[in-house]
Amino acid sequence: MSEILRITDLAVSYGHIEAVKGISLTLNKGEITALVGANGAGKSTTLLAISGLLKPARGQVWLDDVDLSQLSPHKIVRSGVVQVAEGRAILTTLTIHENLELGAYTRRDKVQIAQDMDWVYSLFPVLKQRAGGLAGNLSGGEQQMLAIARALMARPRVLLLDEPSMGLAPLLVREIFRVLKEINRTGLTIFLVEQNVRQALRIAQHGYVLETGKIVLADSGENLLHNPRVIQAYMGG
Amino acid sequence: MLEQQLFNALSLGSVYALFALGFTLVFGVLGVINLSHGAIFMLGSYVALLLVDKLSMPLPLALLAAMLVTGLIGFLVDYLILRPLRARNVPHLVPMIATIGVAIMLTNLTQGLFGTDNKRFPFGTIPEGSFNWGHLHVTAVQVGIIGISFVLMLVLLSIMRKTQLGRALRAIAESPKAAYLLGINVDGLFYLTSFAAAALGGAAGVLVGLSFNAISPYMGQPMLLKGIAVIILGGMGDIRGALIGGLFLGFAEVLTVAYISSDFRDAVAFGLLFLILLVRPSGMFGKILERKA
Amino acid sequence: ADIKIGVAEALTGPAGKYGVAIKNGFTLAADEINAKGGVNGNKLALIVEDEQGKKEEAINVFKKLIFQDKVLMVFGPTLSNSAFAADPIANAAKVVAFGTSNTADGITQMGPYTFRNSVMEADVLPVSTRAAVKHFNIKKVAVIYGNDDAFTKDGYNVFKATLADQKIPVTDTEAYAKGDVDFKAQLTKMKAGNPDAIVCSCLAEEAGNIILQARSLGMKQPFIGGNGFNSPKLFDIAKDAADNSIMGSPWSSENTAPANQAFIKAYQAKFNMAPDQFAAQAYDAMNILAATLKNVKLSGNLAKDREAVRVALPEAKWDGATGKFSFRPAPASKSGKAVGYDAQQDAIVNIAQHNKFVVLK
Amino acid sequence: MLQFNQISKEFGGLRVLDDVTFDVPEGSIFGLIGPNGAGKTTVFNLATGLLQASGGQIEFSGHSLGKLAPHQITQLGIARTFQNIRIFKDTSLLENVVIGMHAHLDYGFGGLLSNSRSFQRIEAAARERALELLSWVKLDHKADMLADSLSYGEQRKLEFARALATQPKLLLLDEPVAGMNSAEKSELMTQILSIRQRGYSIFLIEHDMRFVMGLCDRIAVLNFGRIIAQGPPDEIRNNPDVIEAYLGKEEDE
Amino acid sequence: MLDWWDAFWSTYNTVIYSIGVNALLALSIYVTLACGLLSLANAAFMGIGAYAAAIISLQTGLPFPVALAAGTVLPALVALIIGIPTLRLSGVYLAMATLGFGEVVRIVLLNMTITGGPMGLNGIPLKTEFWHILLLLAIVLYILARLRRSKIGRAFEAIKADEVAAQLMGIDVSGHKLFAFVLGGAIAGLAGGLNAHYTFTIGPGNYAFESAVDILTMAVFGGISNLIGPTVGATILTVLPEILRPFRDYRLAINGLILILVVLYLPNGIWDPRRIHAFWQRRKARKGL
Ligand SMILES: Nc1ncnc2c1ncn2[C@@H]1O[C@H](COP(=O)(O)OP(=O)(O)OP(=O)(O)O)[C@@H](O)[C@H]1O
Ligand SMILES: Nc1ncnc2c1ncn2[C@@H]1O[C@H](COP(=O)(O)OP(=O)(O)OP(=O)(O)O)[C@@H](O)[C@H]1O
Ligand SMILES: [Mg+2]
Ligand SMILES: [Mg+2]
Repeated sequence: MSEILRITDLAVSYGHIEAVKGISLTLNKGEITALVGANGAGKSTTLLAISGLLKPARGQVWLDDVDLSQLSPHKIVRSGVVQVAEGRAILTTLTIHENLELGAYTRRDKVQIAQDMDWVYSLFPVLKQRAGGLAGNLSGGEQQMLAIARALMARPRVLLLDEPSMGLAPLLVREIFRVLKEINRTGLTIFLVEQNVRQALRIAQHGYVLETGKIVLADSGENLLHNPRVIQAYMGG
Repeated sequence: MLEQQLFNALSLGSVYALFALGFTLVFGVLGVINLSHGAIFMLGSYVALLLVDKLSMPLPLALLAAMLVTGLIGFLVDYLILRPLRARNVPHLVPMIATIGVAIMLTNLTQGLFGTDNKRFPFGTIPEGSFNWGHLHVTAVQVGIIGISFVLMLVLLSIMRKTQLGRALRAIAESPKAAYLLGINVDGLFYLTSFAAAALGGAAGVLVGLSFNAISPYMGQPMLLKGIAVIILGGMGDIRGALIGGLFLGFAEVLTVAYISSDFRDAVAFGLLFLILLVRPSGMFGKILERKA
Repeated sequence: ADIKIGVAEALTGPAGKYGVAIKNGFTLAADEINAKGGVNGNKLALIVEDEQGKKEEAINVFKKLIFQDKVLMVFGPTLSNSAFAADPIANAAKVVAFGTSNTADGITQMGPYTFRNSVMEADVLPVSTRAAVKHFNIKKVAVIYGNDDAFTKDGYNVFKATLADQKIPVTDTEAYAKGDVDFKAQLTKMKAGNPDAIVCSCLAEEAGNIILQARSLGMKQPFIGGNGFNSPKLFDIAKDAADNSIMGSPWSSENTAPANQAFIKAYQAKFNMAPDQFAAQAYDAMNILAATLKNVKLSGNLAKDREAVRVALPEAKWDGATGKFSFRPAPASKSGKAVGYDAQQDAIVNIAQHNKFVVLK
Repeated sequence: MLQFNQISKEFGGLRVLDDVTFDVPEGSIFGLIGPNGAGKTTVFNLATGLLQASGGQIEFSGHSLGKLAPHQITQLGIARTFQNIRIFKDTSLLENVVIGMHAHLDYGFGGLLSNSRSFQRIEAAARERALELLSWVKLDHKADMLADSLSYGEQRKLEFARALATQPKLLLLDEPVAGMNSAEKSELMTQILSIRQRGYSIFLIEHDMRFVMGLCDRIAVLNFGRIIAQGPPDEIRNNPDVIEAYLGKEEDE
Repeated sequence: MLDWWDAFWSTYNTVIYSIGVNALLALSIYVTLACGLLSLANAAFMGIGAYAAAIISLQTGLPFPVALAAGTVLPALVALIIGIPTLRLSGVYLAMATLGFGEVVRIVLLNMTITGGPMGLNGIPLKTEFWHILLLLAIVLYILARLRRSKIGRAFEAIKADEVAAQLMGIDVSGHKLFAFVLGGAIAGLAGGLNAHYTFTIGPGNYAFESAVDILTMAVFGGISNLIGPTVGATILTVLPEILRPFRDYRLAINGLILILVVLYLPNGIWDPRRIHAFWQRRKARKGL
């Protein structure tokens, strides 16, 4: 497997507090990689740094041969790295349909966009019913669906997901993981931050465990799933 | 008389709308009440005046040049002042205070360079006098202003509603962070907005300078207050609202003069504004997000 | 030694257009006087401060001039409203405050140290109105005035009394506010009453605009204006649309008296623009002061000298750009305290023809 | 103690709740589950006075809530956390919690202005209590930091502590464990149980079935605005309607 | 030395009075800003206070404290009346409604006889003394400081951060907002009463849009996270034009430039406790090394 995204010695600070303390990891092309860790470990911080919304104190993020840490956020999205952020970042004053259209902001292929629109609507039929309504009036879970659907509209090369199953009903959680596996099969690389550790590791080829800003474990998803330390710390024994 | 008053109202309302267009654009996208818009408006008419008067430039060219100059100033204000403030996530009133500083500076500098007295475009810059239309007396500038505000409004409106650019601008307005995540060149669009808004303000200045012969360093001040009224009336950053709010204010003022008393022109206009806000707390077009939690 | 004279005028802000002309008038006069050797060998040293047309600033500037710069007396401030704030300071400090542009009622009643050479509308408007009525055979008029400005509102009150006095019916009275540029609504309403003339208590810039807009509405009536009309600005803006406007004032650019013509020429040469009434009154005021100082023996004791100026000033007589001038005591104040001095001058009635005012015959 | 009586709610024609009736018994842990958009959060919004019902009555310990403003309802003893976290970001953690005690700090205006003994005593006690609450959720070491600097999961815990500070009789929790990992969930479960032991009643919305089933005495299931089932966890788990609409076929979770 | 002081005091006492009065005004808007209300009515309240106090002084023989009290109570009452409908509005909409109210007040003052129309009221006796301003400013500061440290101050903060969450903390949001609005109105009115009695004259133009913006600028410039900020902001912005006098025609441009630079480099205002705290921390750290 060839690698597509490599993080080297990435450190991110909020003022004086260093939240991510020099981590290195790689994402292989076409694979799902999971990042797990306790609250406050620095997972979201890592993702925001990859997307350029936080400027790293040191370290690089390589996409193929491009150092993303030197690019502005919109260029990072243009190069194919798209994130579903924590808290969803839904545009509440725009309609659902407009949110989705903006998902395809970096694309110019009209026909494909229309097809993809049909596709995401078929994944989340509720969104289609409410297409013309304001996104802000959606329920929490519905907004989560919209956020994922919107990211898919960008046809990313690398998809960064920050707790995509948060706030979703069990049926939908399963559905989301099924969809992730499915789109992963089409060759999409996924970097998955999840509290639903078991499910995440089950679909991930690789996983990293983050504790207080440092990577303490890296292994295949399978192995981590059975690692006693992981079970004890993150799967409630 | 009524038809003349209605036309007066339409043309006054268009002036307000024209001023408010750029104002509302900045407000809608950057979320900043740009109190330097009045000064930029004023600067627009000085630039055009200078070009027409000293360099004998034809008016249309001078108008474009004035828009370019004010646009650049708008861009600079954004680049040098508003952008650093955005980056630092400051209390939301702070950018507005910074624009007050800009307004004071521009006004004072203009006054230092051009003096305090009122100026006008040279005679003959535009066709003087009026033509009659039944009982109606209409001047060329009035028609021009009405036409231009409607056209600009329609153009801006279709950009905002129909294009990806417009959606992106509205996205930025709500959440720059979300917009970044969508691959929108947020800074670029902020600059573009500031440029366009200031250019529109400059154009308004030229047209108002042409029609009222009262170009002075302070001409932006009274407009500013009216402009704020218009954009609030129309609803936060709503393009349609700028026009309708402008017309509303124009009609309120003129009809107050015609049927109540010119002593209470502003009182009635602002009193009405007050009442409208009580009934529609987000202006005439403000959308209300009902969801609370 | 130099004689320090304070000048507190609005040099910036919306009132700056008047303040700057006033300052120019002072500078011109002082330069001329100094060039001729000053007053009894002493040069006049002007200390000019900007009071921005704001009352607090006017107070601050007066205090600075009086207590810090220790001037002999103070000219200014520009606006009547500022004078109401600043002149009490001068009276309390026993320093002459000499206004050249304050026309409001009551200014000189504030105390014995207040003087002005600005003519009051009450002295002028009855004369010019009567002349206009006769000249155009006016039966009824409409009135427009600025209602949030002390000067134009005051003028309006005088017009109103004058029109009532002379039994001329008013078809319609309209007001506008500072900063308004569109007067069409008011004019349209006035037009409906079909008046023979329009009485306009306005400043020149607004008046020019009002005239232009009236013409564009097809109104051909002559205008009758107050002091505010007496400015080249009127023609800069309205050109010959202003023809037939009637205005009364002690100063006219067409007054051929040598003193006036010399003033106009010198002013034009020095500042590269035509003077207005504000400049002329300031110019005369400085000369009135200089003439008075000639007869005052300055002791070097500031308090005594300041008092000496107050005592000498009422006797001043001058024939300058604005014609023959003398002071007359202000009307007694209600509270019975001592009062200052107003201007005693005759008005010339002018009519606008071909972009300038000429004397109405 | 909290009763919904034939409640309905519409948003501009969209019927979100329809004839909803249930009763949260005193001293219990009551669960509300259902698919996304079923109307669960709306139930909370009605119970806390943020929304007005289109029809039906809501009662809390014998008081009708219909006409009461949200702050009055809070003072009656209902507190809540939010699905989309709403902490006071520019304020320290400690202050966040002390704000929750607002209604219970009864020093008068005079005491406040004169900085009287009793004022000082009450304020000090409030701070002490706030620290204790923060220590419950293991955030006491960050008491003086700004709430903004907390991670997502930590913010939830802060909200929890703040809600407790209002001294509620009934605590409404909207997806309290969203964004927490299993270890943290278990921890919160123990906390909630211990809180119940102190006499609080709890009404919670959650999508995490292990959490809900493990904790609740009774569960109501909402689907498209209607209650489709109500009962103890075991009954709900095996209710075919609930499986069909919400749970899906049980996997080996 | 004494001479110097005499000259200084007689030249600059009005400036110093203005510092005090402007500090009161900045504090009056601080109160509303503290609970997230952007109200621009304070200039109008100042005007109402000034007119009320001046009319009492001019037309009745009542003593100064009575005039001041009237100048404080009347705007508070007006605030109470207009606050009830208006405070439902949020953000700039509230700003605009209050600005609209201010315009209406100005025009009413302009058209009433008792207020002297556009001439305003003149010959108001000089009654304000330095210690009046100092004492009243100290009292206002004390009251506001006490409020800040109590549940009311915390409630303001909560309302400013999130009204919905504040309600659910048991805070009577509209009650607290109204209280802040009325308190702000009273303080502004008091400032107006004091101001009228040392400037001899008041006019309707003194309390318009520009004054409203000036008041806001002083508060934000100084910093609105605590009470010192507005006071410092008022002081600097009152004194600055005097200091810049030597720049003559361009002094306002420089004034504007300074405003921009301060806002740019100290966006939380001149007096920003967090920055000052961080500064000392860093110094300590450096010394420790
Ligand atoms: N804006 C901020 N300012 C200061 N510190 C912050 C900020 N955001 C996060 N932190 C701190 O950085 C650390 C990492 O936070 P981060 O949000 O990356 O955690 P996380 O792993 O995503 O946690 P969670 O699972 O709760 O979402 C935490 O200790 C948090 O307190
Ligand atoms: N103000 C509103 N206007 C229009 N529709 C609304 C409004 N508020 C809620 N809704 C709709 O009502 C339905 C119920 O919303 P609610 O938030 O109660 O769902 P929920 O059960 O909490 O869902 P989730 O589990 O996703 O949080 C949703 O379809 C939502 O879109
Ligand atoms: Mg996170
Ligand atoms: Mg919900």
